Amino acid sequence: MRWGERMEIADFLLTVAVFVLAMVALGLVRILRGPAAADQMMAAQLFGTGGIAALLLLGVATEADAVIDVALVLALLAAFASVAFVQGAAPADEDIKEKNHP
Amino acid sequence: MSFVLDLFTMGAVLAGALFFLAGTVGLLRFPDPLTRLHALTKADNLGLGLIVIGLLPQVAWPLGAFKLIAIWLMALFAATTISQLMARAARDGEPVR
Amino acid sequence: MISTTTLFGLSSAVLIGLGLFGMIVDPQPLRKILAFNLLGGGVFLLFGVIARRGAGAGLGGDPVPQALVITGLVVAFAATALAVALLLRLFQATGQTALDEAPPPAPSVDP
Amino acid sequence: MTLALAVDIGLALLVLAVAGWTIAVRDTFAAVIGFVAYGLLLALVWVRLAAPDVALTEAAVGSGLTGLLLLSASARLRHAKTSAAPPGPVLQWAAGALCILIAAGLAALVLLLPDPAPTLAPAAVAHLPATGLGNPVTGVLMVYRAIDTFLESVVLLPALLGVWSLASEGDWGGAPILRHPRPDGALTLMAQVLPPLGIIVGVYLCWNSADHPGGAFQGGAVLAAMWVLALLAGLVDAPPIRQRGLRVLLVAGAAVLLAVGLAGIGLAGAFLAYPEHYSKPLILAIEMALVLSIAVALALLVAGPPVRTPS
Repeated sequence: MRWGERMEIADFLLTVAVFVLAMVALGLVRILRGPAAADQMMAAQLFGTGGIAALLLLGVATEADAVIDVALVLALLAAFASVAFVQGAAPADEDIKEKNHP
Repeated sequence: MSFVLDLFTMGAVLAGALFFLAGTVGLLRFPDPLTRLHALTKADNLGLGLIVIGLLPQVAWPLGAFKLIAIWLMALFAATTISQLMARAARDGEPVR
Repeated sequence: MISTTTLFGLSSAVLIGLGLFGMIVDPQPLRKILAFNLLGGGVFLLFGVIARRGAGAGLGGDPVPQALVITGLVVAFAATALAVALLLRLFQATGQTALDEAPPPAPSVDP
Repeated sequence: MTLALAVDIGLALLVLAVAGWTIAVRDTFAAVIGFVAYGLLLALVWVRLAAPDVALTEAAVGSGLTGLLLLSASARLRHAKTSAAPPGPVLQWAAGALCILIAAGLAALVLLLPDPAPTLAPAAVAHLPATGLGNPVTGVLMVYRAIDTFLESVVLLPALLGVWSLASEGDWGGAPILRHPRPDGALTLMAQVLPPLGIIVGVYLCWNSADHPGGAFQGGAVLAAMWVLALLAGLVDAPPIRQRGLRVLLVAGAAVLLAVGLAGIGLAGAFLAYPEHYSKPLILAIEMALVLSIAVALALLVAGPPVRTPS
């Protein structure tokens, strides 16, 4: 009885994981169309959050506790690439100025 | 008891999934970068939050639950900051590409 | 019915092909570095598939290829960092990023 | 288990779509964003392949650090002239045919893999109790193939020397600059709040690696990312590369590993053999030294050559 219930909830969580992945895939469409670099980065952020959510769902569904650690690292570093994006969006010429006039 | 908890999980996770749906729809349909940013950050962070809340009864207590909440807080914090930075970048004009 | 390992194994073959194509065809060095990393991801994935097929003795996969991939990822990062630094220096020195063209005539003469 | 298979098929399609887009898209900046997403998806695939240790490495190194490196490089090269023309159609078709051929060959290889797959898993498990470890991947990295780990911790140093050697002549011995051109409140806040958490996670990944997924590489990558974040926000300055303490820190991991390895010749009869009953504390000591060296080396690899003239 307990076992059957466990399977049910696991199946449910896997289904939601597929759904979230599908949403992420739709975000891909925005990357493909996105006129602005900011749009592409937003889609990448959706990838990050959706990836973490799918990972947690998969991990709990398959009772793989280590997955939570992976999600922890992803959450920590998802912000990281976005910082680089904002750095990219700013004019890079100032680096060179700083170099020439220390 | 566990049946009630499972029901709670299903409800919260389903609600979270709906927020992901809303976020993606907003990302696809809204007209300009700032509104899309609004849709994305509101929705996907609430979505992740609800999924995390839903999963809480299913993981080992207390370390697993603690980590789950930490994941959500970190994602929330990072997304908040990044939205600020991205919105500023979007306002100040797009990078020349 | 296709199995998980076969599925990801076939994916890794496609990824390797894609990465190689990008490395050969794209003229920009940064894109070549990118394609190289994409190819690397495919190769590592193939290792992962082989590791997963070797599941046994209570393990989800053979730990030896998995450990190899971990070291490989870090080495790939180091190589990428070196390549990027070389490319940025080339750009700084010559103002362009092309590899195979003659350097611009005037600035190449050292005072 | 068809539902799990549906997850895998969806994941595989997504990875292939993102990879194809990364190669095909015209804009380099967009391609790099695609690559970051690709790394993230690969981390999910590694979880599906029951390799959480690799998933951690992929998330931290493959997607995080490499993504940052390539994104900032593409931003700096945005104004570069793309003078080189793509190869002509004949060459493109030839390259395409070659790549399809190679992919098809690999696919055939995958389909023809021997069915009782050869595996070292039983051997790895059989000797694990003697090492005092519970995580077989750590066992492989630190015991069975410790020589590989040693060589790898060494190989980071020539790469770093290569990056440093690209400095202009006057800048040698100076410090790299990684500061954001326009640091502002939001970035500063993030660089103040995230690193304390990240340091906990990094140390946890390393300290816990004896029995759980993680290790010096994953922990080091997370620590490196946190340092780079603080550098980007301008909260701290990168140290000048001539600084002695920095160089000691860089070689500490390899040095400790080498010292323990040499001691093993006398105490346990072989290079890199651990004396019985002491293996676990020794491995932890090595990992603690390694995690610091790896963190510093990875962060400095991201920071690039020194550009500030030594004062």
